[in-house]
Amino acid sequence: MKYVDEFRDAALARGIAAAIAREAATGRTYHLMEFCGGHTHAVSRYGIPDLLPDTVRMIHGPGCPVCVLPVGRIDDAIAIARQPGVILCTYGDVLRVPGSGRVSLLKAKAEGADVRMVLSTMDALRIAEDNPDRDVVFLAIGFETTTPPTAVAVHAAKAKGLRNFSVFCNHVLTPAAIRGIMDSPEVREMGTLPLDGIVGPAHVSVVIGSRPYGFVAETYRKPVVIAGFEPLDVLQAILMLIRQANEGRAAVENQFTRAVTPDGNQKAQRLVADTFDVRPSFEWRGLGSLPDSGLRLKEAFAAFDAERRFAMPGRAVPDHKGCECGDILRGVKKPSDCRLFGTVCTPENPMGSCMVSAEGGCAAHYTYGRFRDHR
Amino acid sequence: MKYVDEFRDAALARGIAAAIAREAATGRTYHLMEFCGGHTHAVSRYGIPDLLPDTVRMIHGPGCPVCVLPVGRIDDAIAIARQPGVILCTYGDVLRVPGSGRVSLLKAKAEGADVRMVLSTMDALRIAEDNPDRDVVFLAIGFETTTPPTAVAVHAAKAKGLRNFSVFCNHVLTPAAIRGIMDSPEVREMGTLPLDGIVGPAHVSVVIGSRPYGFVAETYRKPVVIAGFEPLDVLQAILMLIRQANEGRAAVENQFTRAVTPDGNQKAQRLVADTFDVRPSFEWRGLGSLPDSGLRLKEAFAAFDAERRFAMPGRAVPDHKGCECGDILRGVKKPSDCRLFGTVCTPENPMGSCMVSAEGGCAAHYTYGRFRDHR
Amino acid sequence: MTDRRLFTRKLDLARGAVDMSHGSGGKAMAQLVRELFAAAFANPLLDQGNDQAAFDPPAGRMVVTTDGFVVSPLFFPGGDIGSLAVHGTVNDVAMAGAVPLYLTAGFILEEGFPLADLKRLVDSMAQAAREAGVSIVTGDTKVVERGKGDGVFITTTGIGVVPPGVAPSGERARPGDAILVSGTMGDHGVAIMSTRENLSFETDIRSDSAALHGLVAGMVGAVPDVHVLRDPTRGGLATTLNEIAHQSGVGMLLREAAIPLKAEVAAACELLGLDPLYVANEGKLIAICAAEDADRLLAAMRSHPLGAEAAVIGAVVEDSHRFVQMETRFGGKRIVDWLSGEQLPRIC
Amino acid sequence: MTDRRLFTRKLDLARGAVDMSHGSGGKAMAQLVRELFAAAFANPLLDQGNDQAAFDPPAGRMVVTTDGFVVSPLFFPGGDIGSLAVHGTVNDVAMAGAVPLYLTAGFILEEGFPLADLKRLVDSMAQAAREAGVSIVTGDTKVVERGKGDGVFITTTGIGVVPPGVAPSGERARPGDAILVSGTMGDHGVAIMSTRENLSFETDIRSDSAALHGLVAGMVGAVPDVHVLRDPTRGGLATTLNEIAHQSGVGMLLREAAIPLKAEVAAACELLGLDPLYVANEGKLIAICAAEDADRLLAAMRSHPLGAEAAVIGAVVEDSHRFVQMETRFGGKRIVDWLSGEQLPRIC
Amino acid sequence: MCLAVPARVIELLEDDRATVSLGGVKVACSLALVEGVTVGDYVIVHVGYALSRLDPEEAERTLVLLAETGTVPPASDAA
Amino acid sequence: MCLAVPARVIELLEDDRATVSLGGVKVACSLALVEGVTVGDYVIVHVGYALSRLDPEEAERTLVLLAETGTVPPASDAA
Ligand code: SF4
Ligand code: SF4
Ligand SMILES: [Mg+2]
Ligand SMILES: [Mg+2]
Ligand SMILES: [Mg+2]
Ligand SMILES: [Mg+2]
Ligand SMILES: [Mg+2]
Ligand SMILES: [Mg+2]
Ligand SMILES: [Mg+2]
Ligand SMILES: [Mg+2]
Ligand SMILES: [Mg+2]
Ligand SMILES: [Mg+2]
Repeated sequence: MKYVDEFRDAALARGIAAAIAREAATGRTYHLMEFCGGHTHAVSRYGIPDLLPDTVRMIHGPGCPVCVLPVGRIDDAIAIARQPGVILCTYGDVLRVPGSGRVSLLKAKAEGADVRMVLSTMDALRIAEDNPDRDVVFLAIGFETTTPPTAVAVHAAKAKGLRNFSVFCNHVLTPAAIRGIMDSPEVREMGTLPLDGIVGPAHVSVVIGSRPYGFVAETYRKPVVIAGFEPLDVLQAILMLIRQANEGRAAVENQFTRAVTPDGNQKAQRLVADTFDVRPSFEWRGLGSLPDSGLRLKEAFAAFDAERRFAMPGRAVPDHKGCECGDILRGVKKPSDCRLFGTVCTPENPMGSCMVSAEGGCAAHYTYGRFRDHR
Repeated sequence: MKYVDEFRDAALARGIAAAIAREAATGRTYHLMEFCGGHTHAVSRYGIPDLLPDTVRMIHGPGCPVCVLPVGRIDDAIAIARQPGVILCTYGDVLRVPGSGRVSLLKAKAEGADVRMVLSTMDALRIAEDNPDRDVVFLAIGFETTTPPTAVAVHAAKAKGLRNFSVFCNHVLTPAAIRGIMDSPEVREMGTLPLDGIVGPAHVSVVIGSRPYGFVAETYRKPVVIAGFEPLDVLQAILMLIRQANEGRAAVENQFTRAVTPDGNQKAQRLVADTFDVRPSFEWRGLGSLPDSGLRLKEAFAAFDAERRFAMPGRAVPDHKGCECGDILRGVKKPSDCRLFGTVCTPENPMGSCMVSAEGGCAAHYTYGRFRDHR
Repeated sequence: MTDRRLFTRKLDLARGAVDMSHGSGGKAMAQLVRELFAAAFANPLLDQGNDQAAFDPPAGRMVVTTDGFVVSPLFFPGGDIGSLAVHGTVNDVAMAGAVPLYLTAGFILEEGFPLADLKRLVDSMAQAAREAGVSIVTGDTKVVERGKGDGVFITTTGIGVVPPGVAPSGERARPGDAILVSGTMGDHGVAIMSTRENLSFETDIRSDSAALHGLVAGMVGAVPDVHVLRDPTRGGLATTLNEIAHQSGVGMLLREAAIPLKAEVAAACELLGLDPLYVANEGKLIAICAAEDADRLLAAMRSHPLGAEAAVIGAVVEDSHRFVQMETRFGGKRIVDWLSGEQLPRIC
Repeated sequence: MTDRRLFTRKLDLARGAVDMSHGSGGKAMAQLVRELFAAAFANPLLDQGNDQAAFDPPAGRMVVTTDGFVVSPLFFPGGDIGSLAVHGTVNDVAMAGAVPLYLTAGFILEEGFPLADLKRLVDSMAQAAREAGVSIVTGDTKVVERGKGDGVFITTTGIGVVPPGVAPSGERARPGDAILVSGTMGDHGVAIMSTRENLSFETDIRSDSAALHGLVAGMVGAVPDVHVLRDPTRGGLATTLNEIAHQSGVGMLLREAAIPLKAEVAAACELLGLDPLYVANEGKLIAICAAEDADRLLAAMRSHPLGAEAAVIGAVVEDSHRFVQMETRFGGKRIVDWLSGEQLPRIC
Repeated sequence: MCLAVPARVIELLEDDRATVSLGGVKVACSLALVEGVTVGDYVIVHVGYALSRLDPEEAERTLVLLAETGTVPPASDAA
Repeated sequence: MCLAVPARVIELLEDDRATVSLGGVKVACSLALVEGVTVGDYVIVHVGYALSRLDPEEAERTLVLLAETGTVPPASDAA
């Protein structure tokens, strides 16, 4: 696979790892947050921690849209799916997330709701066209990467005059989440939580460009390196962050130049701006309510807005009291610090947001890395 | 089973059989037609021919409503059943009757049509009530016995204001069929076909009474004995017919006095008269078109008439050229005289009306009596 | 070929479709098996045409048999699909005169099926196996999407050993042989029908579902040379006797009056217009033996609780047409033919 | 009990419902089998926890195994449900080191299924059996109403004999043992996925569906004391290794670079976000043997066409946590855990 | 098709319906086509409807007649 | 969730769609979000949509950089 295999080369990895070890040998420690679930996945699946010196510690950030989807929104989706005549379509990742009472969309399906996995918004549209007497609802979730395809579908539905298609919109915004973390007391008051740099989003940045992260460097004085999702990309970004830290710089750098430009995909950005409004605030599981962090359909697309078309509970549902996700997401704690980790809370029975999807910090550690807790 | 077992008593059967043998020992032969499929069934299933002298020969008449339903009407029913949203309900006997191209309602069901067996018109009504968004069509077939329950259902549907219920009416009239046989040249010209008496309908007569058969005795000078469907009933009726024949009488006698009166069930008759009109003519499979022999819903019930609500082919479909049913029904030939019997034509693959249901003459002979052809 | 006589026209393998009759145990199924499966799989063991294949393993004579269970409803008076899946297969082993040893069980579960119901029928299955003295030694579970199954389907396979000198088989019926049944006919089918929504009637009839190998052990102890053993399940007594007549190339003559029948079963059949001889049994067997062995076999059967109502119901006769005939209770004669089409849906 | 470690919470037998994960070959299924079926059926043979039960019959050592096949679509590149139903069960027999002798087959057909398709898959089944040298010696057919099935389900049972001195079993993996696979991983699952309407992608990948007993015969000839043989079907290599690790009470350490993988399979998995170690195989096996036997076993495997790409992929290690770990191609280490939930629907 | 059975009314139900019994088997049936049926009556039941009452006296009379006909010693045969 | 792969455009289809290939596996994807893509281009494909072109020169540059960084002989280790 061109542009994939090259970035997984073990020999190069050893070389970069050696460079990191060399350059990180400064007597200090480096706490680096990979914002994205994609990075978390790469770090865990390729065993990157084994290539890093002990002084470099990776913090698994909140960049997994499935994880941060509040339980109450899952409940809402299930309530929609259970309404007679509805076909609820969504991406596979969402199906297993348990809502209240451990009921997931998959369980609702087993109980008779018509819930279908799609790989693309185009599939959902096709299902709507093929089932004119059914109400097809697309449960839209994801960051800026996944939002433009939803926008395309809404415009296509309008163009086709589809009356049985709507979108339950749960798209969220990356910079707002980063700001939320930066504004948390633990990060702001440097003593409590050292955060020495951020591995910035890969595919989100393909769409929005590198510019939107400027505030992290400018306002919060933290280095950011936008990195691809291949393991060599991550390793190189780590090295770049260590160099910035060593040099006392705080800039937005771009490791993923093969796909990310400063301005991103402006066609996609325009389409998103034409389709969605920013919500005044939106709840992120594990992080709480964040201002200007979520999208909803514009008034012009009200006919396609499932939130306006369907009654749903709309209740907020708290996570398990013992869940430490909030602290884990900010790097204050590690998954293994949570008393529930691996016993009460596992990927089969997630108690908190970080265990919900394979890209969540707790789940990735459980699935790929928990052996390290025992050696 | 009271009023059942008594009428199947083997010792009494031997006694009546002996009486028949005695009284039929006149040197002549007796050709007796049992009109009803119910009698045909009893004759075959209990092995009555073995109890009769060779001089008494039973002719299996056309009294099986399933058998006489024209192939074209089955095609129509299948066409209705295949229309989207339709649930077609009917009695189990009809499901296996092949229409054109050997497609039966059962096959249509296997291919995806929603065809349901019911035991009563009440079940069909309930299905209509339970499926308000579906079109429930009751394929109504049967003689005067089965017609009143259809009438009850139509009135109930009207009273309940059901808009998704209709009846595809194929009810036919017994006396018209008897008249059709009597008017056929073979019977009229006494030389061709001897017909010495008729075992008259059991349950049809429960409804219409014994009076409607008067014309057989008066106009056609044939003895009629209305008989129950138990084997002793049939045996006794045979004896009564032989006695009439021996005495040169032609009267309508009633063996089934425990259930049949001269006037029948007048409540049922009134209900039928209020619900249906007599069609000018109707096609009987095996007998051809017979005047005043079928019913259709009155104008007042047009909303419940599937013939007015659904498009259907309405084509007449001839039977296999080699089929001898017409002659068999009039007693001119026996099933085993047909070249197709038991080879090309079997209950699994009926070619003509008499092989269609277990109560048809050819089917009954095949299923219960064909061993006699080989001894 | 005798098939030309049995099946009027060849199965339309190009344009035909499966319909319910192909699974009803009647002629259509026999044809499907003959023209499709048997033709494709042809081998000496399968060609014997029994419900089980008897084979000589590395050492000792064993039998293996398999049956799928798709009964609806899953729970019925006198049993459930779990106990039925044990009894049905134990009985097919026993019908070789064998002692059943092991069962395997394959489950196909429909998404959304309640675990509580599953547990209930699995417990029932376990109990039936315990009572029958057989072990369920391996199994498999599949789940299909909602709407692609019907709650639970179970396929069981049974393995057993045949005592030396015992070799009942469907082709061993000989003119002069006596035909016996172990008890009343049609109980299972009527019990199932009584629970079906669109037929519902009230009766005390319970399924006769039971494991018959204990009864068989006594029978082959008394008459090792029993010629045929078979359980009249789908298609009932009538169809099973026709299968045997066809396999052995003989006719049969039954006496209706001798066939054990519960009054309520007769009444239920009367009500539905069914013939009890075509109604399924799940705890009864047919035995055919030399006339001189009949009394001994009958006595052995009657001495076992599951054979208390056993009876000699007729005899094998020479008949090139392989007709199963019956002297009716009424005094006449009739054919008792193969089931044609389906009598009623899904009873095992 | 080790179950407490494997399963976080007990199966909710009162209020829970079957879902797709119960049939996916992963942990949920292991739990269902453990807590429901195994608990109810408990007997020494079932308790061994292998895919097949090895038992001592009247004479000689034999194995019997059963598997249901519900794959969708019924026809896929490289095979169909018919050939799969033969290969799958032959392989479960072979995984006991056994020579498969007989198969039984139970069909559950959906009303309306085209006979032509049925013939096609039955022919394919017959051919697969012929090629494998096994006979399908008995069978059963049921038909369910339209909408109560999914075309065709097949349950096959296999019986085989084990050569003396051969006794592979899932609990025999010992620290120090070598872990081998017979070829590339994930071909079957990817071939199935490529045909699914909502995933459809184009690839030349064909299912690896094949009967492995010939390969196994060579292997046990070379190394009679092979400790474990198992075919990584549903749940793939990862889940199967975890099963074995759990059964044997050991850990494992794999080398990702040593695991054979077709480039196209890797690409398809990349595209779908799947891990090929969890993708099903139907013509591959895992073998575990003493380190000193590994070369001989590998040579025996490579000398057979179905083992041409065989490789040693890792070693058994002592580990009270029973972790299956892997040194990634990239140089780090990770756990290769049980499949959690379902990876993708109905692949066997 | 004209199959009908004589069954005993054992309970009157609402909606002009009744439970009837045939040889111990109980089913519901409609009384919409008959009048004045009471518990203990025998009715002829067809496709779920009572078509008429069965007249026990006439049944008795028929049986007597059958018995007389059937048991008249057939002089020639009985010898 | 943000899974995306670099794939080569091998055919342009109607409706602003294309067939792309990843390691020999071909899928259809939408070009609605990109402009001027032609056969031979590499695109980043996410949930069935091309999100952008991949810049081969930048990829090359990154690889060179990686190689340089990774192969600078680490004096202390190489000894
Ligand atoms: S292990 Fe579970 S409960 Fe604990 S922090 Fe992680 S997600 Fe929350
Ligand atoms: S055997 Fe068939 S073709 Fe011949 S007369 Fe009878 S129904 Fe007609
Ligand atoms: Mg069997
Ligand atoms: Mg059986
Ligand atoms: Mg059997
Ligand atoms: Mg299995
Ligand atoms: Mg269902
Ligand atoms: Mg198996
Ligand atoms: Mg298997
Ligand atoms: Mg296996
Ligand atoms: Mg069977
Ligand atoms: Mg289906």
